[in-house]
Formats: sequence, structure tokens, C-alpha cells
Amino acid sequence: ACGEKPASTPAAKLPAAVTIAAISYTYQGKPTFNGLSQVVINQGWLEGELKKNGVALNWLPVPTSVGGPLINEGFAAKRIDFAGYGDFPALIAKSGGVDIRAITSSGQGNNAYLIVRKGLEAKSIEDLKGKSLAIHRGRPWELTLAKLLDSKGLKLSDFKIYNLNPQAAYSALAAGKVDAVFTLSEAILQEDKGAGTIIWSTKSNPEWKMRTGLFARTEFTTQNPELTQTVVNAYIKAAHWASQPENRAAFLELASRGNNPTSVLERDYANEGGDWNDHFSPIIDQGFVAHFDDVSKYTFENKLVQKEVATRNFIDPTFVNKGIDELGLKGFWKETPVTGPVQ
Amino acid sequence: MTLKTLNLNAFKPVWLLGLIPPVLFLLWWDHEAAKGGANALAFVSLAQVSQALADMLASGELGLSYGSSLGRALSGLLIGGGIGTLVGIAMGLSKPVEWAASPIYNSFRQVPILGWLPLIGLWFGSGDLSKLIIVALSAFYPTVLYTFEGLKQVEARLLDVGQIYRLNGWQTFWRIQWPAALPSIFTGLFQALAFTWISTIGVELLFSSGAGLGALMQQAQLQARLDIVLVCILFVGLTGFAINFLIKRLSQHVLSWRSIRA
Amino acid sequence: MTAFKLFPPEVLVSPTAVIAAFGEVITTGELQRHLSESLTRLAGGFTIGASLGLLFGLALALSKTVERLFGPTFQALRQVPVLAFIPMLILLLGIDEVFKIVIIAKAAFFPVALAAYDSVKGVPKSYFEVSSLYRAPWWVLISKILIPATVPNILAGVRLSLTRAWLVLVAAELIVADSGLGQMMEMGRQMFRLDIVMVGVIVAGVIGFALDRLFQLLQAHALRWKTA
Amino acid sequence: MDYVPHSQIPGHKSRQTGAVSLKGIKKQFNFKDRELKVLSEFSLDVQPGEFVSIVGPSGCGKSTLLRLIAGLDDTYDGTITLDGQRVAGTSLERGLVFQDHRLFPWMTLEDNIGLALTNRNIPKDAKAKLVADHIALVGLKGFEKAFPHQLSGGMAQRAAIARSLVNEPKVLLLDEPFGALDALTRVHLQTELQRIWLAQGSTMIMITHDVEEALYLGDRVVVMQANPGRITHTVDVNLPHPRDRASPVLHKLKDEILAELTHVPEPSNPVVRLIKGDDQ
Amino acid sequence: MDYVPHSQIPGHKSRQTGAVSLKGIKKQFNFKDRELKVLSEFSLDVQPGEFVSIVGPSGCGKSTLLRLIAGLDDTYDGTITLDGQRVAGTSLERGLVFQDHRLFPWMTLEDNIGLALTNRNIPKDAKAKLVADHIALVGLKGFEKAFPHQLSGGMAQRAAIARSLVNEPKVLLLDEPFGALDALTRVHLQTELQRIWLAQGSTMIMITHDVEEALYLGDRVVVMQANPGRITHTVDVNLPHPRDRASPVLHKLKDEILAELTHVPEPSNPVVRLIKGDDQ
Ligand SMILES: Nc1ncnc2c1ncn2[C@@H]1O[C@H](COP(=O)(O)OP(=O)(O)OP(=O)(O)O)[C@@H](O)[C@H]1O
Ligand SMILES: Nc1ncnc2c1ncn2[C@@H]1O[C@H](COP(=O)(O)OP(=O)(O)OP(=O)(O)O)[C@@H](O)[C@H]1O
Ligand SMILES: [Mg+2]
Ligand SMILES: [Mg+2]
Repeated sequence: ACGEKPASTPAAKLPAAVTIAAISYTYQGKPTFNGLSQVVINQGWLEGELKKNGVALNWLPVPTSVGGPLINEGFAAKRIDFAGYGDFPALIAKSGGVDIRAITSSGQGNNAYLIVRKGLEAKSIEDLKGKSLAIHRGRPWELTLAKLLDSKGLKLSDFKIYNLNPQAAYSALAAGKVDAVFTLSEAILQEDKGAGTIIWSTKSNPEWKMRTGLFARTEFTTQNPELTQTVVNAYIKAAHWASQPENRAAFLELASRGNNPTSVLERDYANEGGDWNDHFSPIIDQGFVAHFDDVSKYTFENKLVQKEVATRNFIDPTFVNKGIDELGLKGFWKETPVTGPVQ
Repeated sequence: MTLKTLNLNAFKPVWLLGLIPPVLFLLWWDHEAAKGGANALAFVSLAQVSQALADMLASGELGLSYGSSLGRALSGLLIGGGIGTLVGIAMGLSKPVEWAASPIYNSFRQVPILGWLPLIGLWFGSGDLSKLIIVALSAFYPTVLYTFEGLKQVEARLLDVGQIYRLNGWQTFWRIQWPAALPSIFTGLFQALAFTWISTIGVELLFSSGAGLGALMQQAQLQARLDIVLVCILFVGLTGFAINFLIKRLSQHVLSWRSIRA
Repeated sequence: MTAFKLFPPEVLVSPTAVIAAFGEVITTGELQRHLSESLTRLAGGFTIGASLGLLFGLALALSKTVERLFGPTFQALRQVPVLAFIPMLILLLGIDEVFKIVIIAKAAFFPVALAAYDSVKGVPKSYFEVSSLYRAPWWVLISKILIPATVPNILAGVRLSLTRAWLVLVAAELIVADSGLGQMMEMGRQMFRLDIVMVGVIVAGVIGFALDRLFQLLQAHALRWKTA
Repeated sequence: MDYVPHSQIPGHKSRQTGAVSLKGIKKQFNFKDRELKVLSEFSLDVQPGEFVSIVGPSGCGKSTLLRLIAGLDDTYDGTITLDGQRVAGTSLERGLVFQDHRLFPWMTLEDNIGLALTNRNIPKDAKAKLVADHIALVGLKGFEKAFPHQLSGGMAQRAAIARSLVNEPKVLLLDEPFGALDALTRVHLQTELQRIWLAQGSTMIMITHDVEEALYLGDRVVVMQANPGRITHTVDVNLPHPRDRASPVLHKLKDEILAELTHVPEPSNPVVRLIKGDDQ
Repeated sequence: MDYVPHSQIPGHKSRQTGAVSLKGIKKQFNFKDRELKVLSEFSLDVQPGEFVSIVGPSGCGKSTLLRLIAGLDDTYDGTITLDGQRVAGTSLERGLVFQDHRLFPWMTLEDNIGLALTNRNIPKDAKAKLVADHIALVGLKGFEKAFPHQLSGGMAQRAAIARSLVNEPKVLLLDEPFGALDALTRVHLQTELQRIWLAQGSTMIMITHDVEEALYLGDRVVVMQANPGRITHTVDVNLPHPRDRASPVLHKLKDEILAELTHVPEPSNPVVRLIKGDDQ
């Protein structure tokens, strides 16, 4: 009898639960999420808000090694509604026909590093021509490498490329079986351990950083705009918390539950002339859009995806803009926001 | 007097011989670790390992991860092994089932888990259930194979006796085919044991992260914390050995009727 | 037409998409390249691993000394994933083919060794007695008595070890490789090309099935005395 | 001679049933690419409650014959009937003592014998008593819990005899049941078998290589020859049971049968007639 | 009687070696939680080239004894020597025909027999000829390629005999070798065994349940009793070989031995003395 009328009360329309997937690590036997997701959890605000509407909150911890595919498949299977992950896999899913979109940014992005083995006299990527270079193919930072190579007029074929997963790459570097590894911030840790020397990083070219953000299933956002807004607001609140200089130590402690100790994170986060809060800006700004334009073009041209993704269908800044308004945080982060939907 | 010495001899700890290879290995290991340089990154000193062990025990991290992995491995073994035995029995006893199931079984068996991941994720999510399914699958394959082979090997001359005494299907199975196949079934169980352990560790890397030795090891590797990796290996190896030992005991008891070389 | 409408077509790819992907990877020569790489690795690693496993398993079953010395290590080690030893292996073996082959060989080694050990341990004493009576040398004991007596169980071990070898091959190709079926599937997955993953699944399944049939024929041949 | 039909022997419980009839049995094995004719035009009628002994050279098809009657093998030509009913498959009415003991290695002696009672609808303790009685009968008390590999050859054979007797089948087929027994145990078990036969009135068909035994127990002794297996001679033993082993009649018959058995061209080296696999 | 030492029998190739000596043999099995005494203070001296027959009740330890001499089991007390050398392990000098045939089911008849020659350093075709000759000897021509399950009980037993003979061991131990054979084949093989024994001058120890056979072949017949297994009687057969089966001497000895074998308390139901597993 209840199902006769199309349910008009909002409560009846609401899903039983919201599921958010995010890259996570295991810390002392329990999953700890990467970046802001863990802050959202710790703040407890989102869970409380959802509970008020009778909606449960599920977190899906995803290990780094299989993060992209697992999240993409989860989106396709409608098992997850939101995910915090990287530009490249999200774009691949979108191109593959999974309707998702970026609804917040997670700051300026992640650094990539080029580390060479001990005893190798190389000062720049050009010096590595003809040498062996390890990278894990298909992972987001491959784009960064491509841009670096492009800028120097080099090609992948100028090197002896080894497709190694990060663990193996570090071992190979330490053992001197490869000359260089192109990877994320763990490079700093490897350098500390004496496995090699970092000769280049995106700190010199911040625009090439890999970008991450919060992505949402479009179907979900259109059916449940209020819930989506709540989730986005939670992330904005988390970003706001993390942006406070007095929370810096606390944030780094949270982050250090991942792969890198605080000492490494300090250096990775050491900002090149910017402010601490730039790291967490949720704003979808011109830089973010431009980055995705780039990624979209590169992946299509290199036949990594079959269909080119139109960025305007892929990025939806309305929630984040509204959230910043609602929370009275306009002007807290300095980038110029994109106004209105990307068209 | 003589009897006493004899008894002592009987209790001579020959099993201590089994400690020789691991001890030699550890000595070599420590030696390599002491060399420093690139070696230091692949080998960590035993002192560091014991320190890590103490730390991990103290923080409760090891207990949590270990408990979680052990639980997964054992339930996978139980479920996969149980279903595997049933399927193996069905295939071994019924020709039509064999014809129908064997091609599917034999080709599915050869498909790397990697290929199934999208589907398993789709159907069962990427949580503990999916992990359990993969672990159970790894126990399923060997048990099916060995149960089936065990039943196929039952001698016709013994089945003749069952016919003479008009045993019905169930009686024939329970009194003749099952005991005759048991040695083989146990071999399958021993195989399954190793596979469940290995896939327990592996599967923790494929689906959602959480407590488990596999996750712990993976992360430790990225952190270049080989001492943690080694502590995990130690626990995986020793536990595997212990479970193996228990099943061996059980099999020796159950198969005591065999006249085999001591 | 996808049978399960329940599932989004991106995930459960339609047969036509798979066939199309098949055509694609064959015309580009990708499949052939990956396959030949994988099969070469598999052949090398599996042959080495399985034969050493057979020998070791027999030695373990036949010699009390070997059993006492290596039994416990064997039982513990066979349950430890090779994954844990990657840094050491890379240090010792580098990252080229040798590394992959060793990893595959390790995976193939243990199931055969265990099968040989366990089934030879179960060989009736009476067979050993006849052999001892005619003082058959160890190679005759092994080749003419123990192996025929345990064919189904050892071959089951070999078949399992082939499965493991496939599995680990893919895993090894994930750790380090630019080519190979596993790499193809992994890249397919990374690129959300589940049609290519399915191509990999089908190829692996068919080849595995064919190899498995081969073993079954071998077994039927070895057991022809039962029905002849 | 003063032959007394066994049905009139005092103590012989007469049964109306248990008539085994074999007509024109032909049996061959595929042997390599050829056909090995094992039984050819074999016919035999056994009366209810009759004791028939079969003697014949090694490999002439005696065991094969018993397997056919037992219903273990139905790939033959001709008909086998029990009380007019065509034999199809095995039945608890037809017991068989195999030439090799065929005890299950994973069962104790007790369980091996108990197995024969699995499908008999009698209470558990009655079963236990039956088993215990039969273990005692064959002199294996104290070995109830022994596994077959712990028994001597003769002990295993006795266990197999006990297993087949415990069931009281209407027709009992025995394939050299006493072959591995010493003289004394043998005499004891012959006597027991005879006693049981007389008491139960069952039909017995026994293969033996001991002509004396065949004559001592049998109402009739069937002499077979090989290539292909066939009956060359049938000797009626018209003496009442139990018999005197020293009876001159038996001695005379023994010499007769032994002569018959030795009267074969190349007897010591039975050449096998291997026929090309045509469908003649 | 006109006994001729076999070394003086025409055609008997005398050997200086092949003396088997058993002294104070004690053997027990762990049976459940108790100890089963099988042999107790068993002593026997066998001369080089002598033929010793052993008779005794089922389960008295005869097979166990042969296993000890063959070197298949060394968990016993006492000493066993061959030509003064303590027996340790098996040796090609000591052949054994098992009570059960123990052919390998996956080998053809030919290969089963050939197995005995694996360790003999003779050319391949000589081996093949030896095998073929022995197959003919036991009357199995035409079955060279047969697998054991295709053989009848008696055929398998003959194959096992061939396997042990092909090796020409110095000492041949036979455990009821002719038990499953018909009278004729049996006589033939007895004759052949005797011929081989005379020609090779080997030492033979044969277990049999057939007292006539024991007497016909043996220089000496050892009578055993059970619980624990021991020698109760030894009968010298002082007749030249080959003997006349009808010889009254043999008949007299037979009656004597049978009387000996029957002279046991509760003979038909050998009660086993199970001794508590204390350390006596
Ligand atoms: N492995 C064993 N474990 C326990 N008891 C055994 C074992 N082997 C033999 N026995 C016991 O030893 C005794 C002697 O056995 P053995 O086979 O020597 O008898 P046997 O004289 O050859 O008898 P048969 O004439 O029946 O062959 C038997 O009571 C048997 O139960
Ligand atoms: N499964 C089989 N395949 C082929 N030939 C067989 C098979 N079983 C028996 N035979 C052959 O059939 C013939 C008769 O065998 P059977 O066992 O009936 O002989 P038997 O009269 O019982 O001899 P024995 O007295 O030696 O036991 C033999 O030549 C044997 O080789
Ligand atoms: Mg027979
Ligand atoms: Mg015996």
C-alpha cells in the first residue's frame, strides 16, 4: 500500500546509505584513510548529519596499489557513491562510460619525484637518456612524466623503461638494478634510506602535479542533491580544519599513518612560496579545469582511452561553490573559483 | 637400566635436525645484513627484526593483523575445502556431473584471479566477503581435484565386494569410496592449506584495505620496513607449519590402517 | 546481448565487445606478443619448478635424513607468499627474465613437491619390499614403481602447479613486466577496458584447459594398465 | 552304491529353492587386440541345496564363471537363472568368497565381517553377536580389532569366509576358500562348512584344487578343461554326508578325476588359443 | 633307509655356500596396545644346498620368519646368518616368493619378471631370453603383455614364481608358492623347482600346507606350532631325489606329521596369547 503513490516525502527518496571510497592505509591493524577523508571521519560531522536523515555512512578503504580500478568498478557497479582519488583513473572511468564527475578538488595535487640510484652521475632527466628508468605504467604520475619528457623533447623510447610496481622499483633502485625511478613522495623516504638521490620533482613545475579530488556518481548527485551537498560540505569543513596552521602538526600526524613518516611529509608538503592552506583548497578553479583538459587530451592522443572526455561534462563545481557560501568560507582559499557550471 | 636408555633414545629429539636449515639461513641472513650497502635494504639485521616484533606485539598491531588473516585463512579453508570436497565427490561419483562440470572447472581453474576481480567486485563488493571468496576459491580448486582423483582410483575389486553385499549408493560411498579416497583427499587438504595462506596474504592487496598481514606487509615494503615484513613472514610460516602439523596428526590417526613405510 | 541486464554493460562486457576486442588485440599483434612472452616464461618457470619439485618431494619422502632436515622448513616455506621476498630476490636476481622465471618456478615447485612427498609416503609398504628384494636401484624404484603407483596424485600436483604458475605469472608480470598476458589484463583493468580483461580470461582459460587436457591424456596413458 | 539323496540325509534341512542353471554360457575377454575365449557353451544345472565342486586347470575360467553367477559381470552370452529367474546384478541370495580375500584395508576384521550384514534388517546386537560367532567359527577370536595388514594370509582368508557365511545366502559361491589354510584348519573349516550347508540347506558351488576336498564335500564334482573353459566330465558322489575321508569310493573317484585332469595334451603348459578379433 | 646325501645325488651341483642359520629368534608385533609374540626362541640350521620344508598352522609365524631371513624386517632379537655373515637388509642372494603374488599392477607380466633382473649385469637380449624362458617354464606363454588384473589367481602366482626363479638366488625362500595351483600344474612346477634346485645347488626354504609336497621336495620337514611360533618337530626325509610320490616311507612320514599337527590343544581355534605391553 505504501508503494502505490510515488513517494513524495524526501525521507522515502533517500538511500539507506552513502558509500564513500578512498585510498587508505592500514595503521595498527585498522584502515586509515588518506588525506581529508580521515579528517572527515574524525570530525564526525558528516556521519551525524546523515544520521539525522536516517542515512548511514559507509567508508570503503581502498589500497593504493589497486585503488583506481577498484573504485572505477565500484562506481560502475553502483556500489559506491563518492570516491576521493586521482585524475587519471577517474578520467578513464568517465571515458569508459561510467557517469561520474569531479565535485571538489583536494588542493594543489601530489608531487612526483625522479630519483636516481646511488653513484650515478646524473643531474637531470636528459642525463638519463639510454639508461634504465622504472615507472609503474598506467598510474596517474605517468602523465607527469610524459609532460616532463615532452618539455625536454624526449620520448619514453629514449630510455630503457621498466614497468615496476613501487615496491619492486625501490628494491631495484637500492640494488642498483635500475638507474632511476619516477614515483611519488616515497622517493624522499628512499633518499633518506640512502637508496638514491632525487634530481627532479614537480616542485619546480607545480602545474604538472597529479590532481586528486572528490568524485561522485552523477546519478546519485542528481537524485540526492541535498545529500551530495552534505558530503561536499563535510569535505570543505575538513579542508578548512586542515588548512588552519595550528592543525598542521595534527594533520601531518594523521597523514604519517600512511606510507611516509612525518619527516618525509614535511618536506613533501614544504610549499614553494605558497601558503599552508593552499594544500587543501577544495575549490574547483581554472587550474583544476585546465589540468583536466590536459589530461583528457593526453590520454586520448596516446590511445590510453578510446573516447575523449569533454571536461565540461566531467567537472561540476556547483556543490563546492554552494558549500563554501553556506559555510561562510568565501575567500578563505585564494584561488579564483570557476563561476557557475563549466560549460 | 637398559630400558631407561632405550626410552631416552626413543625420545631423542631428532626433530631438532629440522632447525638446522632455518638457523643456517638466519646466520647467512645476518651476515648479509651486516655487509651494509645495498644489502642493508634487502636484509635487515635480526636485532632489528626482534625489535620490530616487540614493538608490533606491544602496539597490538601484530595481534590484530594476524588474527584477521588467520580468521580469513581458516574460514576460507573450511568453506572452500568443504564445498570443494562436495563438488569433487559429485564429480567423482557421477559421470554426468563429471562431464558437465569438469570442462568448466578445469578452465576456470586456470584463469588468473586477476581476471575475476572485476566480476567478484561487482557481485560481492570489495569488502571481506570478496576476500573470503577468493581465499575459499584457492582452497576449492585443490580439494576438488584431489577428491575427484581419489574417488577415481578406488579399485574395482573392492567395489565388487560392495556389490556382493548389495550396498546402496550411500553405503558404497561411505564404507568404500570415501575411505579409499581419503589419503588423496588429505593431500588435497595439505595443498589447499598453503594456497589459502598465500591467497590470504595476496587478497588483502586486491580489495579494500583493513587488518591483515598482507596489508601490513605491503605497506611495510613501501615504507622500506623490511623488519616488519620479516616478522610477518615468520608468523605466516610458523602458523602454516603448525596447522600443517595438526592436519598431519589427524591424517595419521584417520589413515592408521595403511601399511606404509614408517 | 548481455545476458545479465542487471549489470551495467561496462562491467559485464557483452560478448560482441569481447569479440571486437579480440579482433583488435589480434590485428595489432598485441595478443600474440603478450601470449608468446607469457608462454615462454611459463614454460621455463614451470618446467624448472615442477621437475625440481618432483625430485625434492621424492627425496623428502624417501630419505629420513632429508625429511628430518628439510621437512619442517619445507612445510613452513611452502605457505609463505613469494611476495615477501621480492626485495631479496631483486637484489640477488635483478629484474629481468631470470627474476620472473624464478618466481614462477617457486610457485610450481611446491605443489609438485608436496604431491610427490605425500603420495609416495602413502605407497604401500609391500611395493617397497618387492623393490628392495630385487635390489632395484633408486632410479628404478622411482621411475618404475613409485611414479606409476602415484601417477594420479602426482599429476594432480603437477596440474595444480600449472595453475599456480599461471597465477603467479600474472602476479609477476604485475610486479615487473612490459608484456605478457598478465600485463595485458592488468593494463586492461587499469584502463577500464574490461573487454580486454575478458579476452585475457578467455585466452588463459582456454590455454589452461588445453594444457590440463594434455595432463589428463598423460594420466590416462599412464593408467592404461587399469583398464587395458 | 548306497546313495542317499541329500534331501533325505538326517539333519539336512531341505529347501525348495536355490536351483542354479547355466545354459550355453559364452564369455570372452578383449585381450590386447585379440579376443580371449574363456568360456564356451558352458551349461550346468545345480539342484536346490546341492553341493557342486569344480576342479580344473589354472586359468580355465573357474573364477570367471563364479563372477558371472554372482552377477558381477553381465557381458556374456547365454542365460544364468536362479530358481528360474534370470540373474541380473548381485543379490544377497548369492554369496561369494573371492579367490583373493578382498578385505577392506581400512576396516577392522570385525567391521569387515559386519559389512556383510549392512543391509540385513536385524537388530544391532544381534548383528554383533552374529559377527562374533563367525569370528570364533573361523578361529580368529582376539583379532576382532585387527586391520587386514596385521593378519597372516590364512587368517585373512578365514575372515573372508566368515564374511560370506554370516549372511546365510541361499547360494554360496566359493573360490578356493581353503587354499591358504594348513591341513588342520582346513579340515576344521570343511567340517564347519558342511555342517552349515546341512543346517541351512543352501546351494554351494565351490572351486578347489584339492580333488579330495572336492569329493569329500561335493554331491557332484565338475571337471573343467581350458581353452576354452568347458566341462569335460561330471562325477556324482553318491555317498551320504558327512563322509569318511578314507572311503575307498572316494579314493577310486579321486584317481579317476586326477587321471581325467592329467589327460590333456601339453597339460603342464596350457597353450592359449588366441583368436583374432573377428566376429565369427 | 638308503639315504643318499643330496650332494652325492647325480646332477646335484654341490655348492659350498648357502648355509642359513637362525639362532634364538624372537619376534613380536605391537598389536593395539599389547604385544603379540609371533616367534620365540626359534633356531634352525640349514645346510648349503639343503631343501627345507616348513609346515605349521595358519598364523604361527611362517611368513614372518621368511621375511626376517629375506632381510625385509630387522626388528627382531637373535641372529640370522648366511654363510656366517649376519643378514642385514635384502640381497639378490636371497630370493623370496611372497604368499600374495605382489606383481606390480602397472607392469606387464614380462616387465614384472624383468624387474628381478634390473640389477643383474647381463646384456639386454640375454635378459629378454631369460624372461621368456621363465614365462614358458611356468606355462604363461602368450600372456607376456598381460597386466596382472588380466591373469587368473593361479597365473599370477606362477608369474611370481617365475620372477623369483629368473634371478637364480643362492637361497630361495618360498611362501606357499603352489597354493593356488591345480594338481597338474602343481606337479609340473614341483618337478621344475626340484630340477632347478638340483641343477643350481641352491638352498631352498619352502612353506607349504601340503604335507605330501613338503615331504616330496624336502630334505627335511620342519613342523611348527603357534603361540608363539616355534619348532615342535623336525623330520628328516632320507630319500634320494627325485622321489617316488607313492613311496611308503613318505606315506608313513606324512601320517606322522599330520598326527603331530593335529596334536594341539584346541587346534582349530588357535587362541592368541596376547601379552600386556610391559617390558617383561
Ligand atoms: N604387521 C603386523 N602387525 C601385527 N601383527 C602381525 C603383523 N604381521 C603379522 N602379524 C601377526 O603375526 C602372526 C603370524 O603371521 P604370519 O603371517 O607369519 O603367519 P603364517 O604362519 O604365515 O600364517 P599363514 O599360514 O596363515 O600365512 C599372525 O598372528 C599375525 O596376526
Ligand atoms: N579382465 C580380464 N581381461 C582379460 N583376460 C582376463 C580377465 N580376467 C580373466 N582373464 C583371463 O581369463 C582366463 C580365465 O581366468 P579365471 O580367473 O577365470 O581362471 P581360473 O580358472 O579361476 O584360474 P585359477 O585357478 O588360476 O584361479 C585367464 O586366461 C585370464 O587370463
Ligand atoms: Mg581363479
Ligand atoms: Mg603366511
